[in-house]
Parts: sequence; C-alpha cells; structure tokens
Amino acid sequence: MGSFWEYANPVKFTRMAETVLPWVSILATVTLVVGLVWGFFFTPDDYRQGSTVKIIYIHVPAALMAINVWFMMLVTSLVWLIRRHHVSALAAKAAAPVGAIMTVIALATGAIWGQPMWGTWWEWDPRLTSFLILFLFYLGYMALWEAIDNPDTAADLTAVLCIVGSVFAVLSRYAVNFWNQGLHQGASLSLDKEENVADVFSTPLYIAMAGFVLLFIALVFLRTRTEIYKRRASALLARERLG
Amino acid sequence: MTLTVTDLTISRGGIPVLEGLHFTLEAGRALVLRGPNGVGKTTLLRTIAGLQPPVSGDVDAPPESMAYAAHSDGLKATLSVAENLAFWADVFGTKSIEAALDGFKLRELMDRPAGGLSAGQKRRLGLARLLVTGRPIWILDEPTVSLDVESVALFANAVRAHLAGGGSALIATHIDLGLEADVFDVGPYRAKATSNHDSFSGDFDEGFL
Amino acid sequence: MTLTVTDLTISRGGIPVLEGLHFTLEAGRALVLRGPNGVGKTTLLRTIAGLQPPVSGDVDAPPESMAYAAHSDGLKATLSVAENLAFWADVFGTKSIEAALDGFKLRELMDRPAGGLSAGQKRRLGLARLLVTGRPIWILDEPTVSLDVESVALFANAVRAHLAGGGSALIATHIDLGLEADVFDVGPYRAKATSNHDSFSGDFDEGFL
Amino acid sequence: MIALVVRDLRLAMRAGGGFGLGLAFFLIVTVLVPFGVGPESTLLSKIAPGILWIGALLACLLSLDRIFALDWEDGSLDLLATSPLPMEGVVSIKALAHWVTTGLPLCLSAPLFGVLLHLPDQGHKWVVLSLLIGTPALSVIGTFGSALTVGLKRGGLLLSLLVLPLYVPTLIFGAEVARRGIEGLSTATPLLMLGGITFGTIALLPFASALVLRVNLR
Amino acid sequence: MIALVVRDLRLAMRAGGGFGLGLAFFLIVTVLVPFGVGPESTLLSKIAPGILWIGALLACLLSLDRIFALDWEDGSLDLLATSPLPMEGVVSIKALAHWVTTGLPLCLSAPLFGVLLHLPDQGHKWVVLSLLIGTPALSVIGTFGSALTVGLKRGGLLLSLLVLPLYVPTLIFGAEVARRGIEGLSTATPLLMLGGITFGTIALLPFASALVLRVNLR
Ligand code: HEM
Ligand SMILES: Nc1ncnc2c1ncn2[C@@H]1O[C@H](COP(=O)(O)OP(=O)(O)OP(=O)(O)O)[C@@H](O)[C@H]1O
Ligand SMILES: Nc1ncnc2c1ncn2[C@@H]1O[C@H](COP(=O)(O)OP(=O)(O)OP(=O)(O)O)[C@@H](O)[C@H]1O
Ligand SMILES: [Mg+2]
Ligand SMILES: [Mg+2]
Repeated sequence: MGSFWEYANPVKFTRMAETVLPWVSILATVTLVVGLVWGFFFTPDDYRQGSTVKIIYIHVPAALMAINVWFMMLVTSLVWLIRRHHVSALAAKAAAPVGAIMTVIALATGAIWGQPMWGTWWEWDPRLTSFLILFLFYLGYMALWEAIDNPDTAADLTAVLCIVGSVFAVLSRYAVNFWNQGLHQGASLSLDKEENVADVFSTPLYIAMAGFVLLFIALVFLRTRTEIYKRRASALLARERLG
Repeated sequence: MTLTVTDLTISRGGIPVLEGLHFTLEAGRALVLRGPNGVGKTTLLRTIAGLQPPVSGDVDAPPESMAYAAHSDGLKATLSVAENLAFWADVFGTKSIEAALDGFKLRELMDRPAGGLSAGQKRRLGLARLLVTGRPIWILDEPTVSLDVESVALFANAVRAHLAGGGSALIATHIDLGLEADVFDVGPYRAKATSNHDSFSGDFDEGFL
Repeated sequence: MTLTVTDLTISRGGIPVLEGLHFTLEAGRALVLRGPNGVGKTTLLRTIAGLQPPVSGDVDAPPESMAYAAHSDGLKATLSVAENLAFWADVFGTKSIEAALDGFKLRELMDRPAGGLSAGQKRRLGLARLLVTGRPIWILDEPTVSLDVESVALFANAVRAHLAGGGSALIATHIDLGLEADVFDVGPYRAKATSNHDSFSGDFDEGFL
Repeated sequence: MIALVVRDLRLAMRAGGGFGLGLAFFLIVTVLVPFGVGPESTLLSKIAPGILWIGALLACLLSLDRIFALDWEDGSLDLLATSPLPMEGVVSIKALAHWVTTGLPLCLSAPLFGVLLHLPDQGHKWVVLSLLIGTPALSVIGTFGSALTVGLKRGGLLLSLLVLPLYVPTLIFGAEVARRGIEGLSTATPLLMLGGITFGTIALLPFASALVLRVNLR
Repeated sequence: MIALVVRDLRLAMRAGGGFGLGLAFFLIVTVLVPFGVGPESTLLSKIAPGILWIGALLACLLSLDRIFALDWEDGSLDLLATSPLPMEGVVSIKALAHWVTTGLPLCLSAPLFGVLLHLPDQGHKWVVLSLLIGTPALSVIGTFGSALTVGLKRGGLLLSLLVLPLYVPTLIFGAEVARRGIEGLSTATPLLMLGGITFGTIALLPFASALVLRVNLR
C-alpha cells in the first residue's frame, strides 16, 4: 500500500481513480436511490408540514455538504501550500463547483420550503444569510481560478484566498447571528433528543446524507482526474510548441 | 560580489524555456546575453533577479546585491524627474541623486514631470535609477531601447564606470553597445522536450510534463 | 499617393517643438527620420497621422491612406495572434491575414494568446498589423525596438516589398535598418524661442506663446 | 463595425466572465443593503425598487472605466482613430457592447434580486421594464464619461464623479416608474420621460463622445 | 518606508485630488439614495446609518484597484520587490496610504452627509466612531484583494467580487454600532468585535497580502 502521500502523484492518482471510481459511483447511486425513495414514498406526512417536509431529504444533506466541501477545500489548499502536491490543488479546484451547486440546492430547496412554511421565498435569517455569503465565497473562488492562466499561480492564490476566506466566513457567521436572531429550524440532528426529528424521518435522512457524501466523492474523483488530464494536455501542447 | 549560475533551468508560464545554464559573472566584468526573440532572456533575468523561482539549479549571489531594470521603468508620470529619482534613492538608502542626474544628462529635465518626457528621455531616467540603487550587480533587459547614439554612449560610459568601481553587469540586448564585454549566447540552451513525456509516467509531479 | 509636408510647425503639451518642416514622400520611397531623443519625432509622426492638429502649415496626403504604428502595438493579451490580426483586417476591410502571418514568421505562434509572447514576438505582431491595413503610406515610430537581427531583416524585407508595390514609408529610428532610404534629420528644425514672446503681443492666440 | 462588437464581446468573455462579474456586483450590492440597514422585511420591501435601481446604476458605473481605458493603454485607440471606422461609430459600438455585457444581464436578473429584498410581487415587472428602458441610457452616458476621462491616470474615481450627476434624471424617472407601478399609480409620465432620455442620448451623445475622444487622443 | 508613504500620498494629491474623489463618491452615493427610495424623512433617517456605512464601503472599494495596479503596470512593483523593503512592509504602507487618502476623509466628513440623510442627532458620534474604528480594516482587507488580483487585466470587478464577502463582518458590526448607538442600546459587543477585526486584520493580513503579491509577480 505504501504511504498515503503516494497518491499525490498524478499518475498514481489517476490509476487509483480508475479502479475506485466505478465502485464509488455504484455505491453512491444505490444509497441515494434508497435514501430518497424511502424518504419520499415510505415515510408518513408530517402532521404540521404535510408532504412538504419530504424536501428535507435533499435540503439537509445538501446543506451539510455545502459546508463540508468548503472544509475539504481548506484542507487540500493547506496541503498544496505546505507540500506542493498538484493533485491536492486540483482536487480543491474540482470540488469548488460541486460545493457551489450544493449551496444553491440548499438555498433553492429551502426557498421552496419556506414559501408554504413562512409565506416568503426569502428571509434574512442568519442561517440562510450565512449560506448566501458562503455562496459568494464559492463564486469568488471559482472566478479567481478562471481568471488566472498559469495553473501554479492560480493554485497558490486560490489556496490563500480559501484560507483567508474561511476565517472570514466563520466571522460572518457570528456577525450574522448577532445581527438577526432568525426563525430557521435549529440543529435537528443534535444529541439533544427532545429537539430531534423523529426516527421514522431520520433513518432515510441518514442514508440520503451518506448518498450525498458518496456522490461528492465520486464527482471529486472524476473531476480531479479530468483536471489532471487537462493539465497534461496543455503541457503536451506547450511542449509541442517548443519543438 | 560574484554571481554564479549553476545548472539552471527556467520556465515561463509553466513551460521550461532554457535549461542547463552555467556561467559566472565576476566583479568588474560585464556579460552580454544574446539570443533570438523569444528564447528566454527576459525570463532568465527575472529568475536571476529573484522575481520568479527557478525550476532547478541555483543562482548564487550575495543577498541584496542586484539592481534589476526591465522594459518598464517604474516611472510615475505625475512626479518630476528629480522626485522619481529621489524616491528610489530613499528606498535603496542612498541619499544623493546628483551623480545620476549628471551621468545621464538629466539636469535640465530635472523639474519636468516624467509623463512629459519623450521615449528616449524616459529610458534615460530609467537607467539613471540604477546609479541611485548603489547595488553592485546590474541586471539589464534591453537597456538601450529607443536611445539615440549619444545616449547609448552615455550608457556605455556609465557601465564602464560601474565596472571600474568593482561592479558587474548582466545585459540582454540585440544591438551593439560599444562595450568590451564577454558575450553569452543562450540559443544553444533551449529546453528540449524530454523523452518521458509520452509515457505518462515518471516520478511525482512530472506526470504533468 | 504622395505625402507632402509644407512649412509645418508642431507642438507637444502646448510648446512648439519643431518648426518650418518641408518634405515630400513619393510613392515607392522610404524616408528615415533622425534626430536626438526628445527632438520631436514622435510628435511629428502623430501630427502627420492626424492624431493631433499642427500649429501651422499643412500635411497633404490622400484621405485614409496612412497606417500608423506607434510604440504600443494595440494588442489584446487575451486574444490569439490570429484573432488580433483578423480584427484589424476586418476593421480595415482587407480580409486575409495569410500574408501578414508569413511575412513576419508568425504562423507557428498563430494560436498563442498575444499576452504570452516575448517582447520581440509582440513587436513582430505589431508590425504584421501594417500588412493587413492595406494602406499605402506607413508611418512608423521606432519599429525595430527589441527585434533581433533576423527579425530586423524580416522587417526590412517587408518594407522593401511594400515600396516595390508602390507604397511608401516614413520611419523614425535611431538604429540602422539596412534599408536604402533617404534620411531626413529633424535636428535643425528645432523650434526657437520666438522673439515676440517677451513682448506679449502679436495676434490673438499668440499672446500665450 | 461588426468586427468591433465581436471583439469587445469576445474580450468580455475571455477575461474570466465579463458578463458574470457585473451581475455579481449587482448581487453583492443588494446583499449589503440588508446588512447595513437591518433585516426588517417591511423596511426592505419599501426601499427595494430604489435599491435595485441604485445597484444597477453602480454596477454599470464600476464597469465604465474599462470601456476605453484598456484600448487606450495598449494603443488600440490610436490605431482605431486612424482606421476607416468613424469615431461616432466606434463610441456607439462601445456603448452597445457595454450594454450587452452589463445592462442586459442586470435587467434579466433583477427579479431574482428583488426576491432578496422582498420586492412586492407586482413590482417585478415594473422594475424589469424600467431597467430595460433605462439601462441603455446609462451605457451611452457612461461611454461619454469614459471618453472624457480616458487619458487620465486614475480616471476611475473622477469618472464616477462626472458621470453620477448625469445619471440622476435616469435614476429618478426609472425608480419612479417602479415605485408608482407597485403602488398602482399611473406610470405614463415617468415612462415617457425615461424613454425620451434613452432615445435622446442614443441619438445625440455619441457625437459629443466622439468629439471628446478625439481631443483626448491629441 | 517613509519614502513610500510620502510618494503614495504625493501621487494621490497630484492625480487631481486623490482625497477629494473618494469623498465626492461618498457624497454622490448619499445623494442618490433619496432619489432612488424617495424623499420621506422618517424612512431616510431610519436607513441613514446603514447607507452611510455602505457608501463608505463602496467608496473604499472603488479606489482599491489603484492600490497596486498602477505600480504593477509601470513596473514599479517589480522594482520594489527587488528593493531592500520587505514585502510585508510595502503592503502595510500601501494600506496605510489608502486609508489616509480614502478612509480618513470619509470618517471626517460622515457627519455632514449624515445631515443629508436626516441622521438623528445623537447618531453622528456613533457613525464617526464606528467608521474610525472600522475603515482601517476595510483598507487592509482591500489591500489583500488588490494584491490578489494585481496581475489580471480587468481585475476591477473580480476584485469587488472577492473583497465584498470579506467586508461583510466589518459592515455588519460597524452598522450595528451606529444603529444601536442611535437607539440607545449597549454598543459594547459590536464595538469590541469591530475593534477585534481591525486589529486582527492589521496584524495578520499583511503576511497573506505579501505572499500573494510575490506569487503574482512571478
Ligand atoms: C420550515 C422550513 C424549513 C425547515 C423545517 C428547514 C429545516 C432545516 C434543517 C433541519 C436543516 C439542517 C440543520 C442542521 O442539521 O444543522 C436545515 C439547514 C439549512 N436550511 Fe433549512 N429549513 C427550512 C427552510 C429553509 C429555507 C426557506 C432556506 C433558504 C432559503 C433554508 C436554508 C437552509 C440552509 C442554508 C441550511 C444549512 C444551514 C446550516 O447547516 O447551518 N431552509 N434546514
Ligand atoms: N506570460 C507568458 N506566458 C507564457 N509564455 C510566455 C509568457 N511570456 C513569454 N512567454 C514565452 O516564453 C518564451 C521566453 O520569453 P522571453 O520574454 O523570456 O523571451 P526573450 O528572450 O526575452 O525574447 P525577446 O528578445 O523577444 O524579448 C517565449 O517563447 C514566449 O513566447
Ligand atoms: N505629454 C507631454 N507633455 C509635454 N511635453 C511632452 C510630452 N511628451 C513629450 N513632450 C516633450 O516634447 C518633446 C518631443 O517629444 P517626442 O516624444 O516627440 O520626442 P522624440 O523625438 O520622439 O524623442 P525619442 O527619440 O526620445 O522618442 C520632448 O522634449 C518631450 O520632453
Ligand atoms: Mg525580452
Ligand atoms: Mg519618440
């Protein structure tokens, strides 16, 4: 097996991705289907919220992923800055759009949910607001990647942005909380039993969450591999130019 | 005050352009870099000046010994000639701009804003900046662009005086400067496409190249 | 296609720099402008190209017959070499960029973004633009800056071909281009402080001068 | 002329999303306002049409300096001036390209941002309509300001200073259309005025812009 | 180091009023808001502290791109990088010069603009206080953004996009101090947070800025 850092070699990584990717994809599909079908069709309607409650099976996993993807980008950015493994930087690049889409899904499903529940599409609730800010961070991060030609420069700059941005994202979260104590649902999966979602709802929710995580892993593997191929293609082109 | 370059490989935009460079620049000597357009002279000078990292190899020189002059002269259009020079003199901790003004015949332009100079006058001001840095090793990228014959002679004199004072100069240029200097043609050091690139193997990060 | 300059006085930043200029540029001829730095060559070329009005005197040339190439090449860093050329070809209504690509050996750089070229390569692209304008009178300000020897020869060939095709060229330069051309030294035409300027009289606007 | 439009749009796309960035700025202005004035939804819905208009105006404003500045710096403008294109054509094309990359995306996305500011439901169509009629004027006026300040180093802020008073009538009538529309009042007069400003500026201002541009190149 | 401050301030003055222009922009934003949202004085006085903060923030933002862009274009930045000044010093000095030319005039003039927006009387001191504490953070964060985008053509809008989310905490706490001050509530917590952000960014961000600047020069 060897050390974990072996996979920082793009060649090793692509080989590994080749073998792992099909399995992860299958697993992700199965868990997602099971989780969502169970959630949508085999749970009772909530007595207060009716069938709208079922959107939770997309909303909550997407919300969780939105944060965790950023966290993963933070880690890979640090790895790039410290150990200078290109695969790490490319993984961060690959993950960003996935995270951004997760954020949009969380916001959109939330909005669809909010309309019947709160009678409004949007409320400046701290949770929603901090997700909107997170979305802006994703946008800026991706725009910076796009704007720079030299891949190493881009990796360095986006990595620093990711780290500085993380600090400010946490700060914003506190700021927003201070600014408006909102009406959004509290943490519903906390250990505090009384507040928790009932078990009938939570088991498929956990499965759906696992499905989202697996889906994310599959997507990141796929996209990182594509990025590696793109890097390589442009390097080959450049070589050709040199003659 | 010796600049030593050992087995240097440099890249531009992620692509190696020159490789296996070796040379030494002793105090009191000038070295002229030659090579066709696009071979990598500018890249080499930027690497030596420490503005970009080399791919491999070493650049050895005492710290803070180099003064770099690129195509752009870093002049502020709204500041006068004297103010521009005084600023750089301050930054490099040498206080007098008199020698620089005289060396490049700038005294009569002293109070004109730099933005109102002609191309050649601007260039002269950019070169005068070298004299106020007080640094021994000059790294110059096409210094005589748009200078007339008389100004080229001024420049050659300035370089000679600098060399006589124990300094040294590394100059990339396409035209004859009238200096007695060694010539180093970088043409033969063009980076070649390496053979391992089609096998898509090799160690660590080289998978990209 | 004759360019005639009669008794021309030009000014820069409100101050007259050259006065009493007379010359004629016939089709098929090249004229090289010389003069020390700051004498007013750039100003003269800009006046002839119609970018600034003369103080007095006339510039006579058929309308829309001039192509001007200044220090800055008007290249867009994010567009490719071919796209840059094609844009100017479109603007000037000449559709083909093939001759220009070949004339300045740009074919292999064709798909590179212009921002990723070296100084000399950029300059070559800037000169290639002249070929796609289809204009007979070229007005060139220090065209060979940062070109290597081989590229200077390319340029000289392009000018020769242009002259042979009935075009003409007015070139300000400090270095030798290897062209057989008339030389016009503008040095003697430096504007003198006029005597009436301390009497603060004379007609209308001249009170300022 | 078409070559110039194509080039400008292409440059806008290449430069990492010329379209997206104007939009992003609009988004961010609408996001900042609640942080500044507080999250109360009645207050927000009251100021929403005005803030949307101000946001669109500022997003336009921020992108003005690039209309001519880049072309001036790299010498393209000198070359364009000596080309067969008439200067009036060049400035009109520049204004058009600016509107397509900035004004149009703003109009299309305004309803979305309206939601963030609790814009009343019947307000969306009025905001979009007034923006569609008004933003071309913003681009044309902005092109004039940009031509006026093109040679000046650090023209950016000076540009804003010069252009903003010129934007005032457009802003007043535009925001008025939206406000009246929401309250169900007649919008005929401000709409007419807004349209008048737009057509007037499109017809006349390019001549002024071409003139100052030629002066600036001298 | 002092030479650099002197030069930057001198450049700001020579370029046709570096001080005046930031101010003028602030003025114009506060003037536009009544045109946009209508002239009702109760509404205006309610949103006044928020608008003043947003105006200050935008005035800062608009002047950010000139922090490094001009020095980059004319090659000064390359030369500074090879000079004896440490890069961290250079970026700190740049931030300082930006604050002196933009933030400070804004703080001093805010009471005047407050009058235009019917800011309640007891509000003036709170607005000025919060701006004085908060604007240095805006300059330092802005310098980071400017360093991040310095090499990029048309970095202006990208810069705004990157910097604005970073400005959010400062804006929220700053506007909150002013709002609470006006309502007579305790301002201790937001003041403390605002001060914390300012000191934290001044102490730490220059390292990040110097790092990205060096990367951008390569
Ligand atoms: C009655 C309506 C809603 C319910 C019951 C609800 C429920 C939830 C739940 C249970 C979570 C997971 C929290 C956790 O595990 O920590 C969550 C997260 C989230 N919801 Fe909602 N939601 C509703 C409406 C909305 C709306 C309208 C939006 C946005 C437009 C929204 C946006 C979000 C976001 C952004 C998160 C992630 C926040 C975080 O994890 O910090 N939600 N929601
Ligand atoms: N920003 C860039 N991105 C990618 N490649 C570049 C970039 N700048 C230059 N190059 C390429 O790198 C090579 C070396 O360029 P460099 O500027 O060092 O050449 P040079 O020897 O100084 O040429 P010249 O004599 O024309 O100035 C050239 O082939 C050029 O096309
Ligand atoms: N923007 C300006 N404002 C005022 N004076 C200027 C301006 N630009 C140039 N000048 C002055 O006008 C004179 C002529 O300048 P010009 O650029 O035409 O000279 P040139 O002959 O092209 O010189 P070079 O060979 O150095 O390019 C110079 O003395 C210069 O100092
Ligand atoms: Mg070079
Ligand atoms: Mg000249």
